[in-house]
Amino acid sequence: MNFLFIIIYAITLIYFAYSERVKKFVWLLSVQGFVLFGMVFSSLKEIEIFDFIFILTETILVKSIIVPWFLNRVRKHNGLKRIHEPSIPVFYSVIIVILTLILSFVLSNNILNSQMHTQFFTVAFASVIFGFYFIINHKNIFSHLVGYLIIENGIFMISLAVGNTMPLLVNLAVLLDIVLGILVLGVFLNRVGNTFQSDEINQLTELKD
Amino acid sequence: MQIVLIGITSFWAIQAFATSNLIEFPFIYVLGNSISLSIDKLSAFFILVINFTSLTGLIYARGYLKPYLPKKNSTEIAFHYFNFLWLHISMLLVVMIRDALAFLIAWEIMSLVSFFLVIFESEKKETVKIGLKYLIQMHIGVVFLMIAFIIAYVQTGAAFSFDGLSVYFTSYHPFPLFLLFFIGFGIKAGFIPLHSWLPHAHPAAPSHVSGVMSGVMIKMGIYGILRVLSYIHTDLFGSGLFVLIISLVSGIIGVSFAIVQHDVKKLLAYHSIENIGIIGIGIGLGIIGLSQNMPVLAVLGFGGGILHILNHSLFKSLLFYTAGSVYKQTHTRNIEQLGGLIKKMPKTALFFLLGALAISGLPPFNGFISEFLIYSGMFQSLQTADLSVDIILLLSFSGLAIIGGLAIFCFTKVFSIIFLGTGRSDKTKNVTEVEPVMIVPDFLIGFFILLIGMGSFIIVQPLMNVVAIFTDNASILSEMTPVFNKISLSSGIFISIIGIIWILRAWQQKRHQVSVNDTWGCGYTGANPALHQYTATSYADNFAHISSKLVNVKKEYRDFTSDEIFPNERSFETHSSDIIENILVTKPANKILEFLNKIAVFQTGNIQHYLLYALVFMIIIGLLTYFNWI
Amino acid sequence: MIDLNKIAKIKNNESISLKDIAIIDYEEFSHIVIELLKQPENHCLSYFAYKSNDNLQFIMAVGDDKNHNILLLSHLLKSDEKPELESLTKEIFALHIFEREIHENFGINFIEHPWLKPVRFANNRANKEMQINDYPFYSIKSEELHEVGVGPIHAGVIEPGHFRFICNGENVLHLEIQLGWQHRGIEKLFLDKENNLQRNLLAENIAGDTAIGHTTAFAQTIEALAGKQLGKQRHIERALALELERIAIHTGDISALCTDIAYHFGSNVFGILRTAIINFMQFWSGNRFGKSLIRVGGTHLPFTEELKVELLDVLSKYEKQFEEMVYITFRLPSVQNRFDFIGIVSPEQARTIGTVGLSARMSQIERDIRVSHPNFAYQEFPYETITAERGDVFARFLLKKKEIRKSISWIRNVMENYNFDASQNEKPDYQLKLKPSSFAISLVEAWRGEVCHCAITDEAGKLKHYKIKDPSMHNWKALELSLRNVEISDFPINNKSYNLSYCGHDL
Amino acid sequence: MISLLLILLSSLFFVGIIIQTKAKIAARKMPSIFQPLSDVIRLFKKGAIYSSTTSIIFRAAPIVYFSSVLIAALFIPFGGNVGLLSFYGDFVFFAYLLAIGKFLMIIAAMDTGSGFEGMGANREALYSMLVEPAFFILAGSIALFTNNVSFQELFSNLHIVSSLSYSISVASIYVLIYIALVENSRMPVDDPKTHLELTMVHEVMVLDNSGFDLALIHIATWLKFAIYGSILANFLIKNTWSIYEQIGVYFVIQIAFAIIVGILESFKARNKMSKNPQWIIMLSAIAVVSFLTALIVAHKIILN
Repeated sequence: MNFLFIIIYAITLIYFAYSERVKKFVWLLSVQGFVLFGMVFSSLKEIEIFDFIFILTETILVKSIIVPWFLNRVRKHNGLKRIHEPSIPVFYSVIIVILTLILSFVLSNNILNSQMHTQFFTVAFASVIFGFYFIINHKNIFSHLVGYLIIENGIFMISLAVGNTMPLLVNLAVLLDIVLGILVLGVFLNRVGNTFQSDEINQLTELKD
Repeated sequence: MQIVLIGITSFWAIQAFATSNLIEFPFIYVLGNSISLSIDKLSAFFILVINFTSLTGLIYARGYLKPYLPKKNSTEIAFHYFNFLWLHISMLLVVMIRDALAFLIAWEIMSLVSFFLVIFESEKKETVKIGLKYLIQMHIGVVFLMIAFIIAYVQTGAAFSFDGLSVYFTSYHPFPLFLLFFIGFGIKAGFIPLHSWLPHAHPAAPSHVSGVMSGVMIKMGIYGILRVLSYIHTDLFGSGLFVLIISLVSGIIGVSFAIVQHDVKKLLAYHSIENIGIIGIGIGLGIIGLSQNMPVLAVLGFGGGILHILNHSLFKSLLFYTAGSVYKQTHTRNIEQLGGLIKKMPKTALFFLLGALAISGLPPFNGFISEFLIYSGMFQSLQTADLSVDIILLLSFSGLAIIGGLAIFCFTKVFSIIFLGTGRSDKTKNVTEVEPVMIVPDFLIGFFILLIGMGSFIIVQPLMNVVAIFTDNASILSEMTPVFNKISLSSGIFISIIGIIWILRAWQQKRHQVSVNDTWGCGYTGANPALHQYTATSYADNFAHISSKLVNVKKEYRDFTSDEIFPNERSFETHSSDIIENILVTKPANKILEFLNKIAVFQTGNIQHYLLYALVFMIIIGLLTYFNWI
Repeated sequence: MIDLNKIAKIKNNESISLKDIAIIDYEEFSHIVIELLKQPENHCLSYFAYKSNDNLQFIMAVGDDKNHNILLLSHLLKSDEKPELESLTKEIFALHIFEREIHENFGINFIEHPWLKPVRFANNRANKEMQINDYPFYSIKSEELHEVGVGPIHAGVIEPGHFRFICNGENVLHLEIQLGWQHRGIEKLFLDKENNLQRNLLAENIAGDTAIGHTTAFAQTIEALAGKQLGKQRHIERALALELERIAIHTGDISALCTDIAYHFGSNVFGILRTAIINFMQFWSGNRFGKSLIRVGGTHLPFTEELKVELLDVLSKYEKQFEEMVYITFRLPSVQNRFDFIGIVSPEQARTIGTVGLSARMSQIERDIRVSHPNFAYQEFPYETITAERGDVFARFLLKKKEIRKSISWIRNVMENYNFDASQNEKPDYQLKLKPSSFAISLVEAWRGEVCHCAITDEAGKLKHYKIKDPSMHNWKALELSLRNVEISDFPINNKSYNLSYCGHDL
Repeated sequence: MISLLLILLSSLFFVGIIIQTKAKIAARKMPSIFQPLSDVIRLFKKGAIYSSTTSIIFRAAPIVYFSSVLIAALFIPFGGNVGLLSFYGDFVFFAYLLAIGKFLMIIAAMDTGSGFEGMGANREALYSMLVEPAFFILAGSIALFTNNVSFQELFSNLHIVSSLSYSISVASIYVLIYIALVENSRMPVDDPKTHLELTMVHEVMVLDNSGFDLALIHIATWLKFAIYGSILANFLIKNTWSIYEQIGVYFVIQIAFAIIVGILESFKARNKMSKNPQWIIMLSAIAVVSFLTALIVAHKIILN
């Protein structure tokens, strides 16, 4: 069952490389949140009520509802462009994400540790690498935020892989990380929204060929 | 003279195929050492390929050189034929000699005479420059080969010959030496990034020479690599992976560069790189198959690669000959100025189409058979391979599929721009079909293309013989016989259905009115039809756009400014440059030139002099090494 | 500073005696025109020449959008003078089409005109040797570019026009549009026909999709020349018909745009919605395009309270479905992908070439006759201009939607605040006596933009010259500009987003 | 034999169903399901006009194209029945056979010397080149899964055992449907209904074909659809079923496929032309994911 979610997650990464619409980014992040929930849920050996609630809040509530909702608010509030054109053409991004996935799958095959759920490494590595690539590839701060969240999702999966039971502390840290990151960047975006937006429009008209 | 040579060597080669033994006899005595010619199956295969293409080249040259006869004096023409003969001889020697020194000499002769062949039109300064560039790069290759042989000799003390290599390879890790050999031979073969001479030399040379050079001479590099490989039996994986990756890169980049060319012969030259890539993919997979103990992959990989050597020699020489015919009649290699030639040169056009279909790897022609072998090898090995090989296979067959697709893209472009539609310039006005002597080789080659394509089962046995040099399980190839029979059957049905429908249509159209009218142009009657056709640049632009990072097409064009409501006059031109050549050759060469400029003593301001210095330097090194070990 | 007192000023739908239009010499004329048109609130409404006693009289109408005035300027070219004038186009690009038209019809050579090419190959053109196939297309010197010629016969039901693209692969470097395949000599027919009913029918057929716009302009011009004051209700009816036409055509355009991007669902639903509106027009006037509704001096088909009930019903049904569909369509990523940032015309460019109507408003230019030169209906029930920002296909797509909404709310406003009176029932009057030696102008904001009709009478009160200007005259250039550096496959959506008139241009 | 018959049969109504679906969604009156068929019959009764610019290529292309598709249909197996021609690696032959038909069609379009047809040819060449890897990767992942390299064996050994194999099937079907759409020049790459030459791909390529030739091209298009539909059906049909069940399911799948195509074409706008390459390469990317999954299933990638 786990593998199913891993594969869906891999496909979301491909779609990330493929899309240029900001709305789609947010939507994909939300999907990833649900997928992560599925992963955690199906890998849990015995479900404790506390764990369950925690997972529910972290994945479903935070990752797939609150964060996307917040991002959408930021997007609308700042009247961001609908399209963030990446600096590397999408065609190449798709190829790069394929190669990343292959690399990441092969790497996790080579991690021989019975203590760890190496299955999660497959997409976790890919997610982290792709997140960095995503940030490099986009000029827009909002998209950097999205890239950052992709990396966070990767780290979340690594934390899943490391612990046999729920590593509460690690998750808590991850959760805090997200909240902090969002807050800082969200405030930043809201502040600079107006000046930043006019710049970006100019930039985009120039980019258009 | 040449015919006799062809006769004798072909006889030997066929004999070599027929008997299981190695044919060996003394050839020449150098400094007291007897150097013998030895023909095994691999040599025999190459001899046949060399002989066939040289024969067709010779016939073609009769027609092609005619316009030059009044311009050149008889000595020059004689010299040209002399060189052509010696190119042939030297190639034959290369595949027959095992002794390293003699081999290198034959190799040198081959480079030298081909240099003279390339600069046939030496009145053009550019041609001489290209020729020198070619010669220099060949010498760099020789240096690598020499070093490799010397290392093997010094380390083991065995014979200074190919046979001596086996001793080295059993006792040392083979990869470093293989790498040296690969670079040495790879320059000849034109693997990317060692290819930079190739796209210049082929267009500069007369077409029969380009046909022979591209058809067989660059295969001497492959021969060398195969020969060296036949002595390596351990630790092959690294070498195989290396060959495979270089080949994939050569294939994809070669064909990508080909797409953006306007010069038909340069385009074909880049296709040679692509096809060397396909051959290399086969060989690389073969090596990996050997190292991983996967007989199917090894046999089908080597089989496909080696068969593709033959196939490529066939269709590439055909393409060069037909392109040469077009050049001869129109005096331009720039395809943007051509168009509509199929009505004026129907035979040439159809043979070019045959070559184009074959090189694109389409059934029922020969290119498909070799690619099919490689594909089957890959797909059949998927299950048995381990993870890393599976990933390699994944990359290889995707790469091969992309190469195939791009080749189709490129040849639809080049064929339709040259031969279809209406003429794009005055150069196509008074064109006629070439004389029969230039068509004869096309018929010969076309016959073999169809023979291999439709009757592929006949090549199984000979191919098995050659592959047996590399692996013990060559008999796996015989399992392909029923498959090849099915392919022939399918192709047969395919062609007969085409025939049936053609007859049906003729019958149907006899009963209804068939008329001829202008191409639909939205009812606009004032248009100039030549202007409204797609151009080669436009056709390639689609691809050049997505591969902009790779092919580097530069536009010489001023965009309309936003306040330029009523546009001013302007012109548009594109140039593509070879990025790899820029990085590896042009830029360092410029750096060196800058450096040399600073050394006032040598500064003559003439590039030829620098090249000469380099040449002298290389000869000195050669001599030094020679005297060292004797 | 120029002296504006010298210049004759009138309001929209007014007439003026010809002698009140001062004839000034060309140098001064050029000076004033350039000064005037450099200010953003002014734009040229019409500029034409006509034969007056062997001399050539030129009249230019400049709209002062801020002060709601129309300025009239005139100059004269004597028959013995050399037919040569200094071109104004090199200063004011928007005049290019008028000068080209004059050049074509009268053989006047406009010196240093950057683009002096035939406009429509009129039958009465000066140079009859120039055939339509000889149009001098712009070309770029290269053997690597190809040209694509589209039209005059198009697939689908489109009027004839020839589009010449210079392309590098998929990319269009330059587009040139050659029209004139459809020239019918309408302006001359106006003079030939003595009867105002005949003229009225002609006006309905200037451009089939702007029947109401052109007929209104015609009726107002004739009424102005005759000095006839119409009842309030007639004005409101005409405005109502105009807005309904706008809604219908815009909905049709949105549907057609959906078709062009292969969004069949949207295409069908909007197509159905358009039918509801034009069916109401049929219910009202007996014709789906509102032909026969507008007549000189009155109408046979007054708007009634019953029609009001019906209209409100149609509109509320329409609005509900429209809003639902708009919500789906405009948010659909694949639709946005196709329309965003394609075919951008910057505000500067739009202003330079003098776009009008929707094509001006798409790039922030507030040019709207309903606001700048309102007739009675729009004075009574004011209309606010809406603009879009980006000047791309999406902006035009969006603007159509917004204008539909705005028109609906304007109609509702009228319906709520105006009681239609059946007793106010002026019948058409085709025998109106026109003032002699007068000039009249009428501007109407049709769905495509301003329609301008000008008429001049001779001493006997007969029509001497009739000049029609369809908004497309200005806007075709905008289409050319939007295609620069755009993929050729995006041409259809660009073309459709403007939906310019061929026959309105060709006349 | 049976598979050929089924393909021929389903090709007759396939396009009809797509059109009906679209008409239904548009709340329009539906044309008869055999409307395309009668259109083609009408074409067969007509003469032809050839452009004076064209050569033999233009006359040969429709025939080669049709024949290539027809031969390709011979490779498709059905349930437990082998395709008429079946051998090791026949799908390579299949792909390249379709390619030769396409090659001829492309150069035939260029043969007319028309800017429109050049445009269509150029686009078709690029897109079909880009879609090739997706097909091979997909075939590779199924070959890896089943250790077989002919159409027949690919499907007969395709056992759906775990959730993972389900996901391979789902990904494969997804990719295959879209490959079929690209190959047949349907949405979202091409819009077959548009009347605008400038945005067409396939339709504009055959602008100058008429009569017999055009009829052949139409039939070839139907056949191609039916072939891909058959491949899809083979994914889902189990060998253990009786022949009647198999045939029943086969037609259900064919009809479902046609309806899916109709729905896709109704509710989505087509791609911007310049976005097509990246959209097509994404199919390859998804195929790679299915290859990686196959590696996991085959225990090549060992994870815990």
